Amino acid sequence: MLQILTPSGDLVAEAPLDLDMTTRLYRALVFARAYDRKSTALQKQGRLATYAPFEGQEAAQVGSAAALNPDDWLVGTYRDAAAMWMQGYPLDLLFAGRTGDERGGSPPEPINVMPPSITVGGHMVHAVGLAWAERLQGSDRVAITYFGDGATSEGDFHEAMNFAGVFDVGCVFFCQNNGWAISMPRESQTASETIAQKAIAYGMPGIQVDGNDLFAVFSATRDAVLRARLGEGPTLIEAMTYRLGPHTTADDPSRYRTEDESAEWRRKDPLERVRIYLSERDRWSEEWQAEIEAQASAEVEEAVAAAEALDPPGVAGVFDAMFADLPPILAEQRRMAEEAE
Amino acid sequence: MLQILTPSGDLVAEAPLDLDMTTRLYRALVFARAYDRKSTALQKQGRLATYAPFEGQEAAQVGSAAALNPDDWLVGTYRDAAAMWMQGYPLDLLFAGRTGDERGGSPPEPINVMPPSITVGGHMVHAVGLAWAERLQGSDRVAITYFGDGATSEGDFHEAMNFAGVFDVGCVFFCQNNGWAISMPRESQTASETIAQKAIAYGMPGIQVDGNDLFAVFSATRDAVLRARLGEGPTLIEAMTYRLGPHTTADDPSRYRTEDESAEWRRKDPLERVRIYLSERDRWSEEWQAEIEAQASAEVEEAVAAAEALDPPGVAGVFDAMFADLPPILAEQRRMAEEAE
Amino acid sequence: MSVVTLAQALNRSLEHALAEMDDVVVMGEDVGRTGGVFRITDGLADKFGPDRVIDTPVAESGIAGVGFGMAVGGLRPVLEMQFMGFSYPAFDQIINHVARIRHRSRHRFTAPLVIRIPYGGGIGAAEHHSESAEAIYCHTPGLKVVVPSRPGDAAGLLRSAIEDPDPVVFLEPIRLYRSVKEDVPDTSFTTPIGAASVEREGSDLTIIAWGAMMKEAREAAAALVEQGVDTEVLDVRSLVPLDVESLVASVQKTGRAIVVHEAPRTVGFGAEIVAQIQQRCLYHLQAPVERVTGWDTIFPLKRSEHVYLPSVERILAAANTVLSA
Amino acid sequence: MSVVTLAQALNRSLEHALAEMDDVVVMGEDVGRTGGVFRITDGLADKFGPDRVIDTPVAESGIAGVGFGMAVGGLRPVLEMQFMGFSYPAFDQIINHVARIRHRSRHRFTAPLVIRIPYGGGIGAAEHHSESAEAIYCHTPGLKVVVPSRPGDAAGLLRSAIEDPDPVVFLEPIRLYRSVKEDVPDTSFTTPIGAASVEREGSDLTIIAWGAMMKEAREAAAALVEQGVDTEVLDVRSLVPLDVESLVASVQKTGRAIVVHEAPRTVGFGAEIVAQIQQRCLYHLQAPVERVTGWDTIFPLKRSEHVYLPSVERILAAANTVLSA
Ligand SMILES: Cc1ncc(C[n+]2csc(CCOP(=O)(O)OP(=O)(O)O)c2C)c(N)n1
Ligand SMILES: Cc1ncc(C[n+]2csc(CCOP(=O)(O)OP(=O)(O)O)c2C)c(N)n1
Ligand SMILES: [Mg+2]
Ligand SMILES: [Mg+2]
Repeated sequence: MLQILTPSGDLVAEAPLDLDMTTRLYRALVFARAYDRKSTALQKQGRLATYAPFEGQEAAQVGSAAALNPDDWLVGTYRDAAAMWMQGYPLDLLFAGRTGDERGGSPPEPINVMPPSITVGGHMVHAVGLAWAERLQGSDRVAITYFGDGATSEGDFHEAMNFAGVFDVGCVFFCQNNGWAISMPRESQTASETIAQKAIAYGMPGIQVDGNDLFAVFSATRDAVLRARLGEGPTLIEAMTYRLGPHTTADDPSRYRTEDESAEWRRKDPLERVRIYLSERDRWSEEWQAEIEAQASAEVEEAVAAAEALDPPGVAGVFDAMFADLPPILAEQRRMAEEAE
Repeated sequence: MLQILTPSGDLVAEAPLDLDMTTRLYRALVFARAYDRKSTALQKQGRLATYAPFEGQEAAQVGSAAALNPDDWLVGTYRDAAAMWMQGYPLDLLFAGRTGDERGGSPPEPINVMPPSITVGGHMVHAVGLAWAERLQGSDRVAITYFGDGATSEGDFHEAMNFAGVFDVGCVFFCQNNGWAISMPRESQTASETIAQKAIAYGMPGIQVDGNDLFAVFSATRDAVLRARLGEGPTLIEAMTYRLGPHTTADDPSRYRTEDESAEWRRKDPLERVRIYLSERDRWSEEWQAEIEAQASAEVEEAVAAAEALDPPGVAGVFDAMFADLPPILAEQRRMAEEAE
Repeated sequence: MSVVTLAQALNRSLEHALAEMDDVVVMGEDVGRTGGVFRITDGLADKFGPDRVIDTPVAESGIAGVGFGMAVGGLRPVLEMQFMGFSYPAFDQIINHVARIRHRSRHRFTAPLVIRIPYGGGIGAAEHHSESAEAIYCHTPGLKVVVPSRPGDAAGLLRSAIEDPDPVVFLEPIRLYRSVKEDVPDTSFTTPIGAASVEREGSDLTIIAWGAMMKEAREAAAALVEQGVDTEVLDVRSLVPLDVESLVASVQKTGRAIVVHEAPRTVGFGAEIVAQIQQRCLYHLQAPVERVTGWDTIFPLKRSEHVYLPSVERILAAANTVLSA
Repeated sequence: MSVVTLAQALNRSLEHALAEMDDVVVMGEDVGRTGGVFRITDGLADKFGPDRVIDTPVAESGIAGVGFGMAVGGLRPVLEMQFMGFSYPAFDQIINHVARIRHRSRHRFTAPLVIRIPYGGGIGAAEHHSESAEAIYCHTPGLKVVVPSRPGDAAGLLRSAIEDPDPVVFLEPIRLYRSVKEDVPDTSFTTPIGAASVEREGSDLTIIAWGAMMKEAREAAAALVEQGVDTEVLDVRSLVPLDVESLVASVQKTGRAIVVHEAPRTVGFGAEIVAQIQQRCLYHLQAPVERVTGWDTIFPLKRSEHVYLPSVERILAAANTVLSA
């Protein structure tokens, strides 16, 4: 397992990022956590639909997305808001989606981030197609796709990996192995010793990294992205991490796992080790922490307000994006819906 | 790659079968070839629907099926008639299926052979369920499933292997890698170096064997079946073989492969090496060969005649096995069909 | 007897089946440790152990296909798909194998399994969590498709489905899981598959529905009765086999009908019901049968659900159309 | 103009699209080296190379899902499923992603792709090779579904499907690939999606069909005309969007209709057509619309196909029923 920065903030290999960049990404980690906690709080107030928290997985998402070009494709899941946001997906749209508004699925051009996949497993093939389409059109844009340990059991994971291997597609498969798929522990999900080793079945490299280590995640992803961009093919990355919270706000993890387990992973917090690292290099202070937390909080509040200020989507929201042009039967149904309003 | 008997009939390891058994299996190989050639001939005469010949793959099928108990489950494909027949599937029913009669799918009890799978990939999960059901019911029956190199690309292959690995199911996955999936060569089917190595993705052993070597196939399958029967879990076997004929009688292999390639594989004929082996041990003669060929031919003819003598299935054939009891709407439709006859 | 919700009725019915039938196993994602995302299998793993109540990897095709193998191998698996929108990866197994093995093997091999699928909207859920694709299963020869709308029917139909020698797709209206209660026997019992239930007799108009839409159907009927329209309410319960006789008897009596469903309109199961009625009762019809359905659109997210879902008002408007024709 | 079969017309239409539209790629199992199992893509790989005509692993979900990604990424993939019975593993990708991305992203991302699916029976094939599951695709909001029955329509509709900004399921009646011929322009052209074609005008009876069943429909109509029944024949061509106007106009004129399809009856697309007609023309109907369809059974193997498939005789019997009502 690749590790560069230990839980206690010690470097065990060369840092892949300079201090400025590390500072920026630390800020992003803090930001991500603020977003995540706020979302859970809003859900409790009934202002968001069911929410899938990613606390504990911030470094996996921020570190990997940091390795992308701004116009690379990102195809993630319901739990990947931090990565999506890193790649430019507007915060207010992330919230809008969670209020139950389809407009949340529509990032502005030229942001190449797909709306989050709600089905488990089905979206990885999309990333393969996107990366391939770029190559066929002469571009060197790559695609990264995020998925969980559970998703590797779906047939579509296999088909995505196999296509990518056969056609040497510039796609990075980024698995956040957070130990659980709802109530199913990783050991019961597959008898494979690691998820990384599944790569061998598709003739592509696979690597396991400490997913709570910003540097290891960044480093492995940067290498994989480079391979992809140079036309050398896909890579599977398994980031070992942990979902500290429930599967979603509707889940009760005490039904299937112990407090001890979570407590142990708390000690491997992905933010804390970067904080120590920066602090030891005089790039961190309590005031600064308070400042960036306040900024994060303000930005998040603003985004929530923007999402909540959206007009009700109404009849248009149901009908007007079904096709480029509404066919007659749908137009007729639209009129009926208008009448029923 | 496990090999015991070379193409020139030399033993390179200890023979796993005694001479009597080898003689019996040689006979089965001859029989299988007779069946296969007869089927192609009958198809040309319009007496059978499209046929998928297995010439070249006889040892893979006969050698593996020989390692089963008579009541073990066998779940194969359209190209696995020899294995099915070995496991007790009546010849006339194999033919009946190919004349386009559903009664061909109904082997008598207690034969535990499923009708051949026509969809590629979908049947391997069935074998997993069968083996598992046996274990849950306290039996030590195992299941073997046959599939091609092409089938390994389907999502269901992955799900079958993964379930088997997780639940340690007593299932043997027997891949006949015959080099081609219709017009798709093995190298383009997956970037995995071997198919056997895919086993590592599921935490199960994988082994590559010379699929044209009766002894190697038997030996590897016997070991895998034993593991399965002892509750030690599944195994993936990749039998390297070759389809000497077309994909089906409707296919024209000259569109996608060279004569040279087939000619090379002709030299690795699975029957010839056993013939030499037996001959060198005084267990083979031209007369005997003629005799068993004649017997095979007679039995095959008889089976064809039996299949062709079946009454037309008529309206009953369409309706009467839809459910245990015909629901009213179907009963009504049945009457309408009777009237239209 | 005790008063239970539809969810509790299902849980008890599963418990009875596991206790009384050795060959029953329950299998699906999260059905064990955590009792299923809707807690329908709550407590069963503790009582019957991991060989009878099986938590699987996230792989719906595998669940259906492995469950199929188990059924052929002598068990009676009760499979859970977590939501209808996640049952599509299993579609190939269901249509190509589960529904066909009896026919393919002329009764030699059979698949006596149940596929439980929570379905329907009105719960403000994420995409894929709210759909009603019953028509797809109904159009698949070889399957039975049942939908309870009351706790008693839920328990009884589930037991019938489990005992059925053929595969049954068992649809569970999510919105009703905890919102309807009734007195249900404490021991196991069956409710026959293939019989509709006339919930209220009436002579002016027939409202035909199933699943979660029974709530709107009942409310609309109550409002109509109040307006002096003697409304008959029919809970189809079994889509396949369909109880055509009850449908026909009702419409021949009333001469006017409305069919209500959540699924999109085009080739929804309402189309079949209309086709059956027009075939068998054309000369009794005083007005075209009205379909009050979801639109031919993607099931929307929370903020737009009300635009999509058939409402009591839409049913009443349709009643008005039908009655004034 | 030249006289070509339906298969040749499709091949030429694909060739024109590949030559004239840079963003078109053709992808599927065996579509390259060997030109597809039906030779519909014959010669294209040689002309356009492996980046435009792509042979894939045996993985339908992958084909649909990767093709979907390509479409979102700026291409116009034309995907081939080898037979309809093998399209089910792709069903999740088609229903959950292909059909939904425009809605999910409010037009930001779209999937302008075509899924070509050879379908239908009458060819004495193995299981899964003969079915007609058009209703399933028609019930999926967000898809268009078209079915040509003539070479000219095949070429023109395929080009329209390729140019369409939304996903189109393009059904190809296997039985007609080589059995119908007609004069077709040598250059590319489009046939609008969403318009039925009135093949023969008549005033006594409307026969409605699509795909391979047009053959039986035409033959039955010819026999009826001979018997003095002035029969109108309507080739639906586009199931979604459906040309309701043409259907209604015809039935309002004739007052009698038969709809013919190969698919099983229950919730087949015929049910939708009946539902549309009874809704809009109830008072014009002189008799119930008859459905002449496949039975609610598995599509049989060769020896029993004739029991299952709607025949000219069955259509004539239905005509008799409708006319004598
Ligand atoms: C096709 C499909 N099946 C089932 C579900 C229900 N479901 C939602 S999340 C989840 C577990 C996924 O686990 P994993 O892939 O490890 O991701 P994580 O939630 O841990 O991030 C399941 C089963 C789904 N969304 N889609
Ligand atoms: C799900 C599915 N997709 C496609 C097909 C069409 N098809 C029949 S055989 C075949 C190739 C299979 O190759 P392989 O698995 O190597 O087996 P082989 O034919 O070589 O024995 C294909 C694509 C099918 N039968 N089922
Ligand atoms: Mg996980
Ligand atoms: Mg092969």
